[in-house]
Amino acid sequence: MSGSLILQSVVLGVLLGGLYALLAAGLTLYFGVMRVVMIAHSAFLILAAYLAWYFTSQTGLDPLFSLIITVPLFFIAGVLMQRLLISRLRPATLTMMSVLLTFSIALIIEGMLGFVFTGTQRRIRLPYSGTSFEIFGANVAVVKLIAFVLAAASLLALYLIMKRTRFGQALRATIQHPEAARLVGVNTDRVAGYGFGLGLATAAVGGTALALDSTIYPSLHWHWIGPLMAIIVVGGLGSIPGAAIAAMVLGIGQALLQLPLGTTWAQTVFYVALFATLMLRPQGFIGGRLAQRF
Amino acid sequence: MTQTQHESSAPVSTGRSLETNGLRKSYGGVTALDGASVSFQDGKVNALIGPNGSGKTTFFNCVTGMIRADEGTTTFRGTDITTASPHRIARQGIGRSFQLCRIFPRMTVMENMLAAVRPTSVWRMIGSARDAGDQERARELLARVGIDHLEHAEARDLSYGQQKLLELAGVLMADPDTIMLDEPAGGVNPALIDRIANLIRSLNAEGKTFIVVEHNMELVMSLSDHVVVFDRGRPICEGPPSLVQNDPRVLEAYLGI
Amino acid sequence: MASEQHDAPQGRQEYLLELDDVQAGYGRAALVLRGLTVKVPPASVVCLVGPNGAGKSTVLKVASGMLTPRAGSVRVLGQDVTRNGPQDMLAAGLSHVLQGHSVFREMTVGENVMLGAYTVRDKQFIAERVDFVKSLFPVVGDRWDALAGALSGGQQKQVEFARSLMVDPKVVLLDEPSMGLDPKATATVFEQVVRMRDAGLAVLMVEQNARRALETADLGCVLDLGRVHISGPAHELLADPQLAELYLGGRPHNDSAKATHV
Amino acid sequence: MTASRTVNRGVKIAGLLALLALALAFPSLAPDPFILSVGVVIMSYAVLATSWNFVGGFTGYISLGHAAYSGLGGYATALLILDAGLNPWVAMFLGAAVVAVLAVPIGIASLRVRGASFVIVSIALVLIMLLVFQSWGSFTGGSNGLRVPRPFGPDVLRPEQHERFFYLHVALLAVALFVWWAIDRSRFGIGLKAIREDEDKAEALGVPTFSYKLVVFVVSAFFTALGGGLYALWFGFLDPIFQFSILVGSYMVLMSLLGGIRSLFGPLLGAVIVGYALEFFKAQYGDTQFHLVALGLLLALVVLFMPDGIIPAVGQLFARFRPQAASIREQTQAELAAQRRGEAAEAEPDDAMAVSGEEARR
Amino acid sequence: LSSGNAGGGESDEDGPIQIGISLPLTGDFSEPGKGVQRGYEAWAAYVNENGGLLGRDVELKILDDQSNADRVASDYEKLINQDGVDLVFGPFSTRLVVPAAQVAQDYGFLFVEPAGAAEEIFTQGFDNLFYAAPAVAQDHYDYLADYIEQMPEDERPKTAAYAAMDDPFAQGTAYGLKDRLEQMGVETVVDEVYPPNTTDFSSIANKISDSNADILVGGTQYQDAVNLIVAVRQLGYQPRMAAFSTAPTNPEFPEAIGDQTEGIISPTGYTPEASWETNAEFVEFYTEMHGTPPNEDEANAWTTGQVVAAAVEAVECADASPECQQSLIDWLRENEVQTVVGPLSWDEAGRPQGAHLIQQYVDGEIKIVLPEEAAEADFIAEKPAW
Ligand SMILES: Nc1ncnc2c1ncn2[C@@H]1O[C@H](COP(=O)(O)OP(=O)(O)OP(=O)(O)O)[C@@H](O)[C@H]1O
Ligand SMILES: Nc1ncnc2c1ncn2[C@@H]1O[C@H](COP(=O)(O)OP(=O)(O)OP(=O)(O)O)[C@@H](O)[C@H]1O
Ligand SMILES: CC(C)C[C@H](N)C(=O)O
Ligand SMILES: [Mg+2]
Ligand SMILES: [Mg+2]
Repeated sequence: MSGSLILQSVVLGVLLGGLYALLAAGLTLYFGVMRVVMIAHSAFLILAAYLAWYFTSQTGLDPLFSLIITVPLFFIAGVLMQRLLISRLRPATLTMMSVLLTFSIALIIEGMLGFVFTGTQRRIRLPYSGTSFEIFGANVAVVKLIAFVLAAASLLALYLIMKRTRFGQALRATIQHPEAARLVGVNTDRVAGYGFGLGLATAAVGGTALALDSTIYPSLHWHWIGPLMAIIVVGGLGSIPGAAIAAMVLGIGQALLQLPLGTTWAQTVFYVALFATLMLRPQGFIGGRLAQRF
Repeated sequence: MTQTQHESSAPVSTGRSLETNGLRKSYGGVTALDGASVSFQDGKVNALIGPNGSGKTTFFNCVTGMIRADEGTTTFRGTDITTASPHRIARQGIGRSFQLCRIFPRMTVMENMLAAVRPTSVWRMIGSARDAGDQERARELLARVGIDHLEHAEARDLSYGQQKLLELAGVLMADPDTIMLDEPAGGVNPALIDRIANLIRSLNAEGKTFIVVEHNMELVMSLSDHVVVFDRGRPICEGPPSLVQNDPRVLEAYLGI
Repeated sequence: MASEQHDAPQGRQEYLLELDDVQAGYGRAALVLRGLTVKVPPASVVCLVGPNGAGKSTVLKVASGMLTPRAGSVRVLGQDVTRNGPQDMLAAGLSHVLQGHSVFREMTVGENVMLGAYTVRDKQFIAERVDFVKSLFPVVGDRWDALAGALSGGQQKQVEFARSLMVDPKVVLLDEPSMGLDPKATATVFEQVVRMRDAGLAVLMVEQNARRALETADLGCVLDLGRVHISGPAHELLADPQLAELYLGGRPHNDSAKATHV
Repeated sequence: MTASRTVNRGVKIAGLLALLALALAFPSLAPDPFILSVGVVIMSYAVLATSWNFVGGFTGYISLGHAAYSGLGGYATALLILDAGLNPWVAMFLGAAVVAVLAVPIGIASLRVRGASFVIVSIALVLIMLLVFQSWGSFTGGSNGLRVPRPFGPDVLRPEQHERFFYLHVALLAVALFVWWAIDRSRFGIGLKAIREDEDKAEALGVPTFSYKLVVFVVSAFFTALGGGLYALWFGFLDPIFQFSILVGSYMVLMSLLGGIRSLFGPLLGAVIVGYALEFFKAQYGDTQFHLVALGLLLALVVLFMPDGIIPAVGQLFARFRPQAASIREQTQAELAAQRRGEAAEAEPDDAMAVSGEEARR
Repeated sequence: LSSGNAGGGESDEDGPIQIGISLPLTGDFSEPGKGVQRGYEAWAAYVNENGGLLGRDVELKILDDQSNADRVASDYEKLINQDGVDLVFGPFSTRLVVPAAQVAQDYGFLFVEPAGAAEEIFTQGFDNLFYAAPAVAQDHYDYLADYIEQMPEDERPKTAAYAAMDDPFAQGTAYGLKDRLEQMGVETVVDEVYPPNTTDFSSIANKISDSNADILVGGTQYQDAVNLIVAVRQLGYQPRMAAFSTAPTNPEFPEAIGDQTEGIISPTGYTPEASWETNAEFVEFYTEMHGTPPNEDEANAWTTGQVVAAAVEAVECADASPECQQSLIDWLRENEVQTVVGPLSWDEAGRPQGAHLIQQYVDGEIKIVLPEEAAEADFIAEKPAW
């Protein structure tokens, strides 16, 4: 197993990890902060990817431009989803019911995609899809790099919003004790709505990033949800940095393990990590403190 | 109503019942328990008082196995229960209530009571829960705390005080012989507090041991035979109420006089 | 002996908080409040006492808009807020400290206290208040960066109360503020209640520590079965032996251990 | 009240018999073998959902990954027949037993966490199984899938097969339902429900929560595996992608939830509705993916408007006509005091308040 | 649910002959699946324009199984029982053919299929199955292997990289070639298997490009080939030969890959240029219908139609009755059928006895290059950079 091979794998791992990180961050938002298990997250991811693909195949413009539409669109969708659907669930059973509600949304999205775009696998054709450049011996595909940068940027933005702004505080308060939050003057409905919108916006970005360099088909989201879920547990539910780091580590780990184990077995790294976490440190390895209470 | 159901239905021997030795528990910087060594007498009503954050609840949690102490040992009737799991300890005959009152919200009051009944054999375990005898006892206890009229109400619909009373009744339903109560009178109407006090007295007369955390001095002083005062995670003085309430350390640390 | 209800406060100066012939209940269940009137004049403390489940907390929930009454009206500073949601109440000048535990468990004590001033923009003012509550409740300062959920029961109550002191409203609703507090902290809380009154606020307080509360309050109001059973000057209620037996527990004995002597 | 109770019981028994009769009559009512095969599928769903409900209904632990156990059951059965040359039926039970054994460590690992974390773990479990069974081709047949030999000889024609398997499924379902019912009314059951409500509190009351959870978890896995094995024998072909799919696991949840996870027959009812709906949607929108949309909408509606499921919802409808148990004691303190003086000073149960007759939770 | 005319196989003698088919119109195999659909529909149209079968029109009833093995079985269950079709044709791809054939077998139906090429098909003991294409999977590359074999030692590729979908057919083709190459001493440097639905090929590509193998062999269906090619290009890997099964024969392939297709090799059972008697009509008719000439999948479908039609005309029955179906099966066992992919005959397991051709993209066109006698263009031994 040559050094260049390993180096190349690490690079690939990092690029992949970036995307994982962004998506996991979105999940963490609903999940750690709002106690909502958002099964539909990766479905929205695929939806965004399809929109990017459709945008490009219609206009012939670069898929990145589709962000201008999808991001606000998804934000609004998120707000509506929270206000019209999630908010109707009983706090007591929120976690469990949200699983099912979002699962049904995932189904609807998958079905709609199949209905509108058929089950055919799609892939955006980019002039630069095959091009790459070399950094000390490792090839970095342009598309993958773009995806990575997108992810990193939005991840940072998300983190700042949650930690540094009054909004972030109000959001967390709202989740932890809605009544009390209202009594200190927080408009809990709006805040929760925005929070959800934010999470969904990450899916929009992620979807576009994904579409740049991957084939998409309606049922693809099932392949994403598992690893993402594993990541946020390992990262410690609720901790955005935790999720990001876990995503990186696991992404690289997967890429490296693929060398000796092959693609399929390598995927198990996520689940091995997941179970290891639960056994050794249920509150998560990096961030997170209260996993068990979810 | 004395169908003792827990394993150790040992004849209530007066003498050391519950004993802790140098219990220590710290969370990061905070030391919740700082080498607490306390021993409680069987068949007595013991009170545990102390300022907020002095470690009373943590003490309860360590003794009942809800959290594991960093150091120290707990023995109950001579057997070491330091590392035993909560349900084992409960089955030894230690029952407890929680300060932030905890009940089964989506079960009816009656079901809350029945859930506390402890099957002693596999047979009883797969036997019907709606056992007439158990229900009788449940109603009796509910009546004693004055919420028997809510038997069919869902527990989450009860008012805060009612929930506290339900929890108390539930603890008694399990029929433990050492009963640890974390602020039983908190949020309970004074008129009812008197009834609870009477309840505790009569149960004590039946031979039950009580360890009560309470901030209501009136109650503590009128009820307890033995008072332990906690401060900063360790007992600072103990003795009969009359003595304790005039102890300068207590006045200073607790009553803030 | 249930006297009719409109005798709550004396005098005709207008009230800061008025609940007028309110009927309320939860969901489709039976009425909890059956036509109940409570009025709180400025610079006064009205204390609600009554058995568990009488509807005391419900009264406060209605007052702060957490529960919309089925009939009757709620007025704060004279303006009708019957249909307001709780988040608008603070603006209307009313703050409510919930019964039981309502800290934001997974946020730090600091964040909790700061959220108390969520609606306040004035940095200067906030800073002052923070120092003030720290001085009242040492634990707030000592554990500023600790998770509120990790605090002891009483400490949490202290944080909650501190949080409510971060704004200054005109009307304050306190639901059993002394529950779970040690005598020291209890004293502090009641001192604050007095301070608020002296500052001209209207305080509506629910207390099971009834004697102590009535001693602090100007007006008392005994609730039973969701109705005002009797109301009047606090000291009169305290004196009434029958009330004492039914609602205040035991005979009013005065042994020195009573938490009321501090 | 006792009268209404006996009436209730009467209604229950009558309903039960009607249900049984319908089940037994179905094969002869089915117009053609295809309908019959659909019937088999629905019964299989019913078995799986009911088995799922051992964990979901009692402990409130929502497993989206129960397909893992049905899949394992199927594969275990097939492999025991193919590699160990066992008799199909022996293989089925042995396979289920094996799965139950496997469920112990899995349970120990996954029951350590609650709520959402557990959901995630359960999802992970299926995906792991999928990976393993896809890649371990030499043993499991990999992505090519595995053909399961027929338990009945070639002389038994396919329609005949369908009929037999329909009855087999009904029988298995009956057993599962009985066990669920037995647990539900038992002290064990109420202990489990206590766990569902507040695990720590239950623990403090002396409920050995972990072993309780584990036991019911294993029971659930066992029945699910039996269901999977039986289905495998009937269907005759195992494809990992569809044996270990989150979708199947979610169907179990959807069905149970739709019917009502706190009710004995909830999952069955849910299975019939969803199973029928699935076929109906396929028939309607076959070539499009639209059946997914329809299914999703159905699920969403249930979650939003019938979170407790159909059976409780209907129950509440009836409950409206019954007298409401008031939550406030209709006595002032004064009256109470009077009454108390009336009683003997020491606590006799004051039957004045003790209300006779309980509403069964279902 | 009980929609559709319930109740068993019988159908009136003079009405149209109903033919039941389930195809993967969505999911993994949707692209080739649609190809097969086009082929079937073209065939039906053609037959009906030319007087039908036994004087009766044919009517196709096509269901979508979403590339789902469970669905495909219940589809045929439905077609046979509820829709009471008279005949059934096979679905696309080995993975779906196996469960489908089982159902047909249980109801005693003849099962001619266009796309079950893998050995697995023929080892299941089906006695009603016939694969309507020239050769089984592992023989697809025979001509390519022969060609390499007769290359001078030093010009032969030294090292080979294999990547195959975990799919019986895909692996069948790749490993068929692998065996031959290893016999002639071509070293296997990479041998990867990936599950269906894999979308991230970067790590496989990484290994391949690191090995810098002379020849790249992809056991592919469709999309996986596209992804694999993009992935290796991203890593700047340039093999001397690159061969992929099925994918390159799809019309979408050149669009997806763009102008990097030059030199890509693929086995095929069919070429529009083939001189078999019925082929010309087929190509003409199909091109008329769709504007483009047919590809392998369309051809296999058409062939399936031809095979069944031949049997039906011969034994003069086309209904669901076991007798009729059995006689159809028996006839096919005995006889050879002239089809657009050449004369077909089968062994007792249903294996066709022919061989596949080798195609290659030459000047952006996919052309037959091997064997010489059928070649439309010269084989490019040194693939230009992609
Ligand atoms: N999980 C925890 N993490 C960090 N600190 C904790 C935790 N639990 C308790 N503490 C700290 O340990 C100390 C003791 O807490 P404990 O609940 O035992 O006090 P207490 O005596 O019950 O007070 P109170 O009378 O208010 O109930 C407190 O300072 C509390 O902040
Ligand atoms: N969410 C609810 N749903 C239904 N009924 C409720 C709800 N909350 C309270 N109740 C009922 O309303 C009545 C009054 O409740 P409330 O909380 O106002 O009593 P309270 O006077 O505050 O008692 P406590 O002193 O115990 O707090 C009680 O009988 C209770 O059962
Ligand atoms: C040549 C191809 C049509 C064969 C088909 N792809 C199969 O899986 O067998
Ligand atoms: Mg405490
Ligand atoms: Mg209250």
